[in-house]
Amino acid sequence: MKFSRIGPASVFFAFMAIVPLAGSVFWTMIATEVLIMGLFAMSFNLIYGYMGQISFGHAAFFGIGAYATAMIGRTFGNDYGWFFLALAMSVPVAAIFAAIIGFFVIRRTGIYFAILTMAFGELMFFLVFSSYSVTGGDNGIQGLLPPPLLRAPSHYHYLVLCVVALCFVLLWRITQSPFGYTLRAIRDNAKRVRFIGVNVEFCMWVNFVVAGAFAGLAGGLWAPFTRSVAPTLLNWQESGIPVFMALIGGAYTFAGPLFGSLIYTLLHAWVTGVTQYWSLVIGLVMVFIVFLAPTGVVGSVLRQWRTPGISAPAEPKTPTVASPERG
Amino acid sequence: MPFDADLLMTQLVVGVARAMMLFLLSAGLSLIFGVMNVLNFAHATFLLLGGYIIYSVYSLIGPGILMFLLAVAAGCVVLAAIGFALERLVISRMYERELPEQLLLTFSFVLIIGDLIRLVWGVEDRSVSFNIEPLEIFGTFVNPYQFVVIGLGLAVALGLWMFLKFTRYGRIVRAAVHSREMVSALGIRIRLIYASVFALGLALAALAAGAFLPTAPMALGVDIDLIVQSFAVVVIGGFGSILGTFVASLIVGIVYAFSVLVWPNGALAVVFLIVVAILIWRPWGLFGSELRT
Amino acid sequence: MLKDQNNSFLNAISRRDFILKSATAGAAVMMSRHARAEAAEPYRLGLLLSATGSGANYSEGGIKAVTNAVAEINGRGGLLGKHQIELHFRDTQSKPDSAAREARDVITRDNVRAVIGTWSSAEALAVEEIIDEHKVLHFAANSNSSRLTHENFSPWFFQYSPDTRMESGAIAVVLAEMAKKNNWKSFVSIGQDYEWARAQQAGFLEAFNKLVPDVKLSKEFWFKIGETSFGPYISGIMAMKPDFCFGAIAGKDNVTFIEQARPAGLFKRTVYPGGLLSLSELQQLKDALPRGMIGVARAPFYALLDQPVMQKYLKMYHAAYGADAYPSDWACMHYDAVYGLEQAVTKAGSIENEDVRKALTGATIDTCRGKATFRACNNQLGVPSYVGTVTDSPDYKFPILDPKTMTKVSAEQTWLPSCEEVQALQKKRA
Amino acid sequence: MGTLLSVRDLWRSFGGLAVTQGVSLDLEAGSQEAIIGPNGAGKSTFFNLLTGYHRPTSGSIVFDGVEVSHMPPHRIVRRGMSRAFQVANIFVRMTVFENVRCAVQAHMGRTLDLFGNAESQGTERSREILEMCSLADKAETEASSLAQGDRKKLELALALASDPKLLLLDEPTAGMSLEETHETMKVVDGLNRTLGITVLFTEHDMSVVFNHARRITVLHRGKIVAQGLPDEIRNNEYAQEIYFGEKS
Repeated sequence: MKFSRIGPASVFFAFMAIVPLAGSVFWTMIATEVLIMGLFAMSFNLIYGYMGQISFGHAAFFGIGAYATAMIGRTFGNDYGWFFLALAMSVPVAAIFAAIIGFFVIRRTGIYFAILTMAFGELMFFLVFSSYSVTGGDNGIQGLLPPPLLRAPSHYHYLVLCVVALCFVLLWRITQSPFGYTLRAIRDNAKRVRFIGVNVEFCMWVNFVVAGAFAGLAGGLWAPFTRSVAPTLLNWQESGIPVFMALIGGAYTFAGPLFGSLIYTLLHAWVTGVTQYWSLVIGLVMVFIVFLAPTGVVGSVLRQWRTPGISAPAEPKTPTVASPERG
Repeated sequence: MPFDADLLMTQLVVGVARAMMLFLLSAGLSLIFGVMNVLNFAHATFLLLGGYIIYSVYSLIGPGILMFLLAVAAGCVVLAAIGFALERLVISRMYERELPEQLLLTFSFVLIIGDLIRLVWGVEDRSVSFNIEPLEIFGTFVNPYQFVVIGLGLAVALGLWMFLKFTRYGRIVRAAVHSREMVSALGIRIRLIYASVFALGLALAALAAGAFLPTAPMALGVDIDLIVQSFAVVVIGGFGSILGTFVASLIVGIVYAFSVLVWPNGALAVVFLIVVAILIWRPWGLFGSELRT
Repeated sequence: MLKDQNNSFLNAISRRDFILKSATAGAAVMMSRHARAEAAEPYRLGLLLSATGSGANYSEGGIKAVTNAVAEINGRGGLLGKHQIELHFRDTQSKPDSAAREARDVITRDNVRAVIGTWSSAEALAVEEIIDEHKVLHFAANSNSSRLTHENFSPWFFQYSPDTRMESGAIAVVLAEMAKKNNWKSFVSIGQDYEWARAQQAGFLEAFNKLVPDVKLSKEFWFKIGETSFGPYISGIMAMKPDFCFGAIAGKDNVTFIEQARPAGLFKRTVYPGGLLSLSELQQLKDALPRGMIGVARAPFYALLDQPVMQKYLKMYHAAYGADAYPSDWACMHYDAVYGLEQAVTKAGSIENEDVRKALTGATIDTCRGKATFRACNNQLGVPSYVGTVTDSPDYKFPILDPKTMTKVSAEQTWLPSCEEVQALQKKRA
Repeated sequence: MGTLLSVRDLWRSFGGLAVTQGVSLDLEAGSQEAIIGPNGAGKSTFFNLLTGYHRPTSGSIVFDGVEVSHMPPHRIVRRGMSRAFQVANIFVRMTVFENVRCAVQAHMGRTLDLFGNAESQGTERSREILEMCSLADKAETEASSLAQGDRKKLELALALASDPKLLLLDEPTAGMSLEETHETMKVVDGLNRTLGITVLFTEHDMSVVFNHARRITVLHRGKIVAQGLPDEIRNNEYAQEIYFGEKS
């Protein structure tokens, strides 16, 4: 029973592990990107798929994590010790920001949550953007080379694979824990959760911080991967990407966002190589997804052959997510 | 910075002019959200589309101010038609869907329309210039076009207010902002109302584009910069409240104008600080109502 | 590829179907390679410019120029007469992160040997990290922050545009003269809050202060790229009552700023020298541009009509886009970049990256702007900056910077005087 | 047995409109009582005040010896006051078993256990509760596909998960068939008699009220107008007039 839930993901990670063996630097890098963005999308899905709120400022934590790693890396160089410390620091730094921002946003639900997270995201973007002396402003920070052994794309890929696989297991544990089920309950009916003796705001806050921390780690992996960071990593358009990945893969399945990342990244890489009208194509695909596969690709596939009751969170039947609790 | 009365006065005027520009852009966004509960990410992209259409019509029939006004009218009509069709064909299927899907749909409009504009008009910036000469008042120069914008903003605000207050349709729209069920219960054809409001919102975006064109070129990417500020205004004012949008525009415009004097590169951060503060204090905005779901 | 095929390709090319055309051209190259098995390996060239976002308008000239130049070279049989150039375009979306991503993509997927681009300096900085690692040549013909050739220098990077230090230094030379003559005391600056403008303003301050130390900067204004209403900034500037306002504004924002500053009376109160007035701005602003305004240009074709390369390119440009069409500064510099590549390959007798890099380092090449030499210590092409005043011209439907009074400030006058100083700035790359 | 709940002079107004006006009520531990009143009498508001969902404008609520009038709902629940809603408030995208297990784990204080296994905690207790509410055969059904009667049973099960001393039931049989009503009230009686849980419920169905409540309080326009044994209320003219009179 359990394998049927983790099965597709095991296949996914096994596949990711053999990609570099094919010897193509390009596909190795695409695979690395899939993993990092997949982690970003899964962290977003803690808030959306499990807690039922949509964050339109999640890229802020991705960006903050990337900047944390970049700034430590820039200051102390790329020894192995400093590199891993810089990478690890993306987690607490992003978590601290998530804790502060979360304190304010978890009091709101539905559209207000979405807009408040977006406003905070933009605020962080403008702060990073205008703090020229600290963050380098618009040009960002360059020269974020990983230490020599991790520089080869395949080596970095395996580092990312290990980190993301570990996060995958952690996230799986979290979503299967009493906490994870409490989140689902909050998503379905926050008011009721109060009356089974749960401090709903605190739970939501903890989840927001956890999600921010994972997003920060994804950003931390991203910075040395692209060798540079720029403020655009934080802005609202970037926040749309995990939303899209989660929806394309299926927000109500655990591994959905990961597959969403795979689909989105491949689609993006393919389209940008073929036409300069890539945003038209991506936009049309989005419309297509929204209308024809509202539970995402993975969700739609699962619905075909999975008996009800087994799927971790099931597909939505009623549009309850958007409505604020009191009303 | 030498703060004298002259400077405060001119800064107030430019702030109000900026505010009215924001209001023209945001009024439609606020109305659409208020009535249909749909957050239109693509609102500024529709402004861009309107601007390009106005430009094309004007280069056909121009030059001259009168012809420009005609072109603006044509732009409004075209956008209204697009809005009506879009609501009936696409948006109307989304009302029962979850919030993220709605957001994603309008977000995909940003991408699609942006690229369609590029396909039709190319990447060149388009601008219309009337060679306006500065006006000298009490020894300071002011841009006379600012008064045109301020006047237009006030007129639209007043017009919308009267429409909502005194016409039958307006009252129905206001009722729809308050409670959708009530309007359907009254047996009013809510679908027609929705499509009309969407059309009106897009026509307002085209009107904003008309006000915009003589001061700044239409260019790809402008929508991305504008929509964020427009969200700020709507959030501060409260969804669905024209008065709120108006007041919020004034706040944002004037605060921005004075921030520029004190902390030029952080002016937008200041605006978002206000947004965050308002959302924490009154998430439904200054003039929105608490009870709406 | 057949010659006449190329010509029709060149004639038919237009902005909108550029990608389709180049894709078919690529396919044609592939097919002809299959047909003639003995044909030499194509030279794969990446083009990283913006098709979307704020840089799209200004990338168009570059895209046109590179496509034209490639078609021309391929018409001659290709590099060294046998290596057809295969062009791979990627949209950088005017964002540094996307630029880095697309650079990596085009290098690892299409195995390009060189990339040309990008639009913004921040994008170029991100790309420079990637090309350095992959040992791919990078020709910058638009973005020109002096960081690219100094702090972040990579030996694989070549700068075809005057860098910000040179460009703003040139303006400083001209303005220092005016300041002395008019007894100016103070000025303000306004700039886009991004790498190029920051570097431009810093470069200007340094150079200007050296020349006239007692003229003081009283306030700096920075605004976010894409600003649409400059009212608050304009009145803020006027309130400072400066003798002049130095502008570090390029592209659409400069057009918007001038469009709004004029009716607000800024130009009646103070002068606004230093803005980048490339052909794009001149054509777009037309009547709205105050005559007599001082601006800087990087490759103004109308002032370079005596240069043989410019003559050749202009003829090609007219043939492709009509007699009324003129290449923008961006187009000319991108043309130089491709033409420079051909000269380097010819000199090296090889298309191998290491050979081409060595051949180009310190080389003197023919460009639209005359003969110019790459500075050996930072691969900066020694091209002048053109500072002039806006005037009407009987020959064109748009105003130009008056070639008769134009000051051509040479590279040597404005770049860091010695290579030791340059190398002191260049950090060691790991 | 002493007093479990003691409400003194409770007031609450919404925007100038006083919905609860000086209500005082004592509840003996182990009792089973009902609150009745016409629509808009303030029953739901009263429950909301007791459970901390609304804060009283003034007055005090002492539960089990502790003042709870300013506590948030979850802390009141943890002190042993639990409620079931009139309209079933269940977690629709989880199975019936997961619904109850989640509530049981909350009661066990496992909510912030991020890395434990939800499937191995509190399962015994969850099954027990499902048995109690005769939902055991539907344990693996997704809550969204339950029939109305089963939803209400699940609602009750959720309320029981926190091991309450006091159970507040807001119209526990609303929307149920006669048979289901009977079954449900049997469960409630059982909870009261065998487990000693104090029960306070509101109900529209007068036969349920008179058969299952040992004392009845009549609420009208936010005030208590009558209180007494079922027979006393049945014969109280005042209560008859305002309650039965208005209802028909």
